[in-house]
Amino acid sequence: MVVGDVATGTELAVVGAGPGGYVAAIRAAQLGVDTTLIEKDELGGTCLNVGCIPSKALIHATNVGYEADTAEEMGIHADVKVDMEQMVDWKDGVVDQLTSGVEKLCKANGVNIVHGRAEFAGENRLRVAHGGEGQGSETIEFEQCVVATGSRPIEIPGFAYDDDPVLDSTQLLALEQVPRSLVVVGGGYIGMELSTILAKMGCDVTVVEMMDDILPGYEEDVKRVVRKRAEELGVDFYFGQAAKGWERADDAGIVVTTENEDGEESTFDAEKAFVAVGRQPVLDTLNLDAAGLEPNEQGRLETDHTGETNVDGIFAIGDVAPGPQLAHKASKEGQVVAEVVAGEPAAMDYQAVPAAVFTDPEIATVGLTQAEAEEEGFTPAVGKFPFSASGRALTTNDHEGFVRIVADGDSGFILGAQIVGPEASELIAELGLAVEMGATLEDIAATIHTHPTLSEGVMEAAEHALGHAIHTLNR
Amino acid sequence: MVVGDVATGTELAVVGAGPGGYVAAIRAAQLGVDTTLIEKDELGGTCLNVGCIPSKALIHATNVGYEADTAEEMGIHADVKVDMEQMVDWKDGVVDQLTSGVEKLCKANGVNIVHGRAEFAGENRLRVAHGGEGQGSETIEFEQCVVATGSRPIEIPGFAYDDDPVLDSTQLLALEQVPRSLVVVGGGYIGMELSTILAKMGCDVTVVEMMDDILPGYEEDVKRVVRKRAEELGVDFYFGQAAKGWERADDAGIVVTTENEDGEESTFDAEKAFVAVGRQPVLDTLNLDAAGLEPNEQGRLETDHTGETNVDGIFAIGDVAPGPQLAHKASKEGQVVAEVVAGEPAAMDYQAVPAAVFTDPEIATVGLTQAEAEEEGFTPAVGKFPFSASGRALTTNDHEGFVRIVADGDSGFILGAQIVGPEASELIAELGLAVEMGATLEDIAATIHTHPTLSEGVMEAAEHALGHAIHTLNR
Amino acid sequence: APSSSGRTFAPPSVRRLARELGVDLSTVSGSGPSGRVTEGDVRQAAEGGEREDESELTDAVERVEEDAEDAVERMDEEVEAEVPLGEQAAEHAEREKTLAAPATRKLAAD
Ligand SMILES: Cc1cc2nc3c(=O)[nH]c(=O)nc-3n(C[C@H](O)[C@H](O)[C@H](O)COP(=O)(O)OP(=O)(O)OC[C@H]3O[C@@H](n4cnc5c(N)ncnc54)[C@H](O)[C@@H]3O)c2cc1C
Ligand SMILES: Cc1cc2nc3c(=O)[nH]c(=O)nc-3n(C[C@H](O)[C@H](O)[C@H](O)COP(=O)(O)OP(=O)(O)OC[C@H]3O[C@@H](n4cnc5c(N)ncnc54)[C@H](O)[C@@H]3O)c2cc1C
Repeated sequence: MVVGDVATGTELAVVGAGPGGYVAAIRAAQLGVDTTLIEKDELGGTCLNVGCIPSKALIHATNVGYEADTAEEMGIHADVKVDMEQMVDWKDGVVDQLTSGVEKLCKANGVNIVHGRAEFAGENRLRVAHGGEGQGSETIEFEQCVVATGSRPIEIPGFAYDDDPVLDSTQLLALEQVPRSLVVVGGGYIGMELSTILAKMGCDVTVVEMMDDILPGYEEDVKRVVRKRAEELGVDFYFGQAAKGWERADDAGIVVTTENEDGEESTFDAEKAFVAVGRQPVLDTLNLDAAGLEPNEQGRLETDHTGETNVDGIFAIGDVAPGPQLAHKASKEGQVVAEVVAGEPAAMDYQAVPAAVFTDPEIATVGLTQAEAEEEGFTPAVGKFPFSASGRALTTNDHEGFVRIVADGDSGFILGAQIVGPEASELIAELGLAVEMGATLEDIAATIHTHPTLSEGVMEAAEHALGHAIHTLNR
Repeated sequence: MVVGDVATGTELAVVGAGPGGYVAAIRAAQLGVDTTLIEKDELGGTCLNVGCIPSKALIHATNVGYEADTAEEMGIHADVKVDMEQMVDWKDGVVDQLTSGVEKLCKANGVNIVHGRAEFAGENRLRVAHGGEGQGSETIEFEQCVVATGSRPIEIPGFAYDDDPVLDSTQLLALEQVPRSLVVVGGGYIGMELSTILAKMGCDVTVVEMMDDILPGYEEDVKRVVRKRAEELGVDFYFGQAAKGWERADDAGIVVTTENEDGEESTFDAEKAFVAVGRQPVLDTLNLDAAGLEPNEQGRLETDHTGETNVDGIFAIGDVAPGPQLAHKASKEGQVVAEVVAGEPAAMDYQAVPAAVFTDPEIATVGLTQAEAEEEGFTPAVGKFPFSASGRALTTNDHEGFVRIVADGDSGFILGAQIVGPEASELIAELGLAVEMGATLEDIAATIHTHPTLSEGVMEAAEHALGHAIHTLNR
Repeated sequence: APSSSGRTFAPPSVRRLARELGVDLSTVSGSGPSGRVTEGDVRQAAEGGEREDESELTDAVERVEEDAEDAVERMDEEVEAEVPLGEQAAEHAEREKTLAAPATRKLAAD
């Protein structure tokens, strides 16, 4: 590599090493593209370091304790103590293992990793400021570039994350002690996932949400199952409440003030506040102008079906691109743009992006809901199977929720599915494949499913849509 | 109904209400066939009463306690006590709920249930002896008949199940106290599932097996994962040992004697012995002669692709028919014969019967292994993904095992899969659909899988077979 | 062909093949169950002709026959192959014929 005025050259520069960027880089390198991956923090991005992985680690560990603690009925008598510091240490170990794994994979595939913060210095040029003192900077000239700089938590007025008792998700996932009480601002999936485990750890959780329900975008009967379980865990919900501000109270706690539509204020006492009102794309630090790029109204970079922006040879993927802010969507886009860059006939032609919420119970969805199918002009056939009729669910003493399959009534093609219940996040995989394959209700119904498993519920829901379920009544 | 000399008539008589028989009866009734279901014991058969369901209930409950007890690393400190009596009571409740559910489903679909023991009294006639004193008997004349009488544990010479310390699986699943120590005769799936949980409950388990390994039929690398975990749990294995007999010891325990190939004897002390050497079809009590039926050498009734025996209008399904002795295979056959009886163009045309073993970790397989694919003339492409590279598996601190996919190297069609690891029994569902659909490696690789889930491992294994896995090295 | 809603139903591998061969999927009429577009439909469309309404099964059989021919050719070249390739191809044929989705097999049975 040459330093100084002369720029380093690379065929492909990938900015950001989250699940979008590192996957794009690995795939491109596999296809023989000379690839440079630039990351200002840790490899793995939000997802591995402060998102999907740490949250799921804490959720799992908490559940192991909670389930044993509440299993008297099954003959399990457990006296459970949670050592949050130890749990967080373990979680950090899991994260380290995965991020160092990503580094090894990048290297083994021949990806050139550059540590530093990148910004555009032209249509074919990035300037990278290396981290650490006196590390200087370098210029990287690229033929093509992938912007994969991800997102950060949105801050709302009156709640600055650098104030100690106000936490964003990153800070919450690093707490070394369970707070006595917590006000959670926002009932989206991140707020709900973390509220649920804090409540299980004994924290007194209050969720204040501006909308009139949790989990916007999910259907009422799906949400109800999760909301009910959360309430049983002691979570209090206040809807139609916009958070306005907070101040310290006498007892070292805080008081959070909210306002409803009519301008009436309410106050909530707690030890800390956790704000989870969404995430915004990270594009402001990239000097986009220099490359001729401009974010759209949602602050994202518009892309075509190959992931390319309006500037030739510059692609955008993951949380900075349109679409759901999900790790697997970022990774898929990463693979597609890598193949496009390598000259393969790839495109974003997937039918559906599945999504999971790791609440108790889990939610997982893929493709269309019944209402969406109707909007698209289908006459949907819908089949449902409640886990209360599942032998496997009964043997795990966890049988709330259901599998619902939405298909085209004429052709039988599976259009989508909604699952709320145990292992929903794993069960959705079969339905994701079904949607992509153009499988029909009959294909799923005719496929033998192992007994006793929760996945039999998928088969039963398909049979129900066809009018011949065995383990539920067909009406 | 008419009693006395005149026989009751029915279009379809189903003998045995296990997962084969009750499913056949419900489906036939749904299709408008006048159906009578005859059962001598409880509805639900082996599976619901003393098989799949009770075993999985105890496995789950035990795991809840065991996982919490061994989660210090994750910051969970639990002091766990198992109340086996309470666990068995709870399990009995689950069974009751399911069997009464089956009764409701039968009735709601219009199935006529007859309680009693049936035997053939001609080609179109059954005699049913009602249970209980003075209940008499009745004759049922049928147009078509389904034999679904299932199986019972094989007894080996020297180990009679009515001797107190010698248990079959039914007796083991009803124990109200964890034995101090147990000799398990047989390392098949039932022996291994139950050995594992007893070891977790603190019982000192010794498995003696005539063959040279556990779980006949599974591949070496699959078995190794389970055997290793069992050994870590303290299970001792002795292979090449045929059980010969037992006698009482001084200390209220017993001594089991085994013999190896060379005729050398060994002895094993324990509180009880559990014999799990396989199950034999129940056909001897049916007076098959009267209908012109005869079991084959394996003691089963041969059937054609519609499930029909060599006697017109008499079908056999489930454990009395050829093929794997599995509940879902029985149910599938039940559905098919019901449709055939109703005049539909149904047939046993499935590509593969998945199977799961609920050991720690679980095993699940579907379709062909690599060796089987080679035998069938394919040049297989094989992809593997170890759970140690799965983010989701790491977040659950349970990352032993792998997903393996076997495909046709030329066309990419998925031929089979072997999974050993967490949730294997659920993960296999997607691959079962893939095998049935004629999906290719590329179809699975191109389907977006939710992050972070174990099911991503299925996608990665497909990518690995294609030579472009992201999270493992492609070699 | 697209459904009433404008969607085309085809497995990912078939969609990719369409891109590779420059075929616009929305103009291809599917011969699979309920009109699912198959690999054969796309290849046919690429060769110019609109595909007749054949079943996916016929398709698989065609492919298999091609395979078998290939195999025979290969066999001519490698006479000393340990496993007779013709036999292999025949087994392939058997398998491929049945490598049709449950709904397809049902169609075939009807
Ligand atoms: C608590 C939490 C839980 C979540 N759970 C899930 C879940 O269960 N499932 C799921 O699918 N999604 C989940 N998400 C969302 C998921 O993390 C994101 O959708 C995903 O990380 C987006 O990937 P990305 O590659 O687009 O960006 P990111 O993962 O955000 O990575 C972007 C990377 O770019 C780097 N970067 C930014 N600017 C520059 C620059 N100028 N120069 C160099 N590097 C730069 C950043 O440091 C970062 O490493 C969760 C998020 C949070 C916060
Ligand atoms: C401990 C254990 C665990 C198991 N776990 C699993 C598992 O996880 N997954 C799985 O797929 N399989 C499992 N099995 C196997 C599964 O239980 C059997 O394959 C399944 O029950 C077979 O179903 P069937 O309908 O053929 O027969 P059965 O379930 O055996 O039912 C036959 C019924 O017929 C009745 N009957 C018999 N003779 C007569 C007569 N003359 N008149 C009237 N009624 C009669 C019997 O009383 C019985 O109810 C397990 C078995 C055991 C023992």
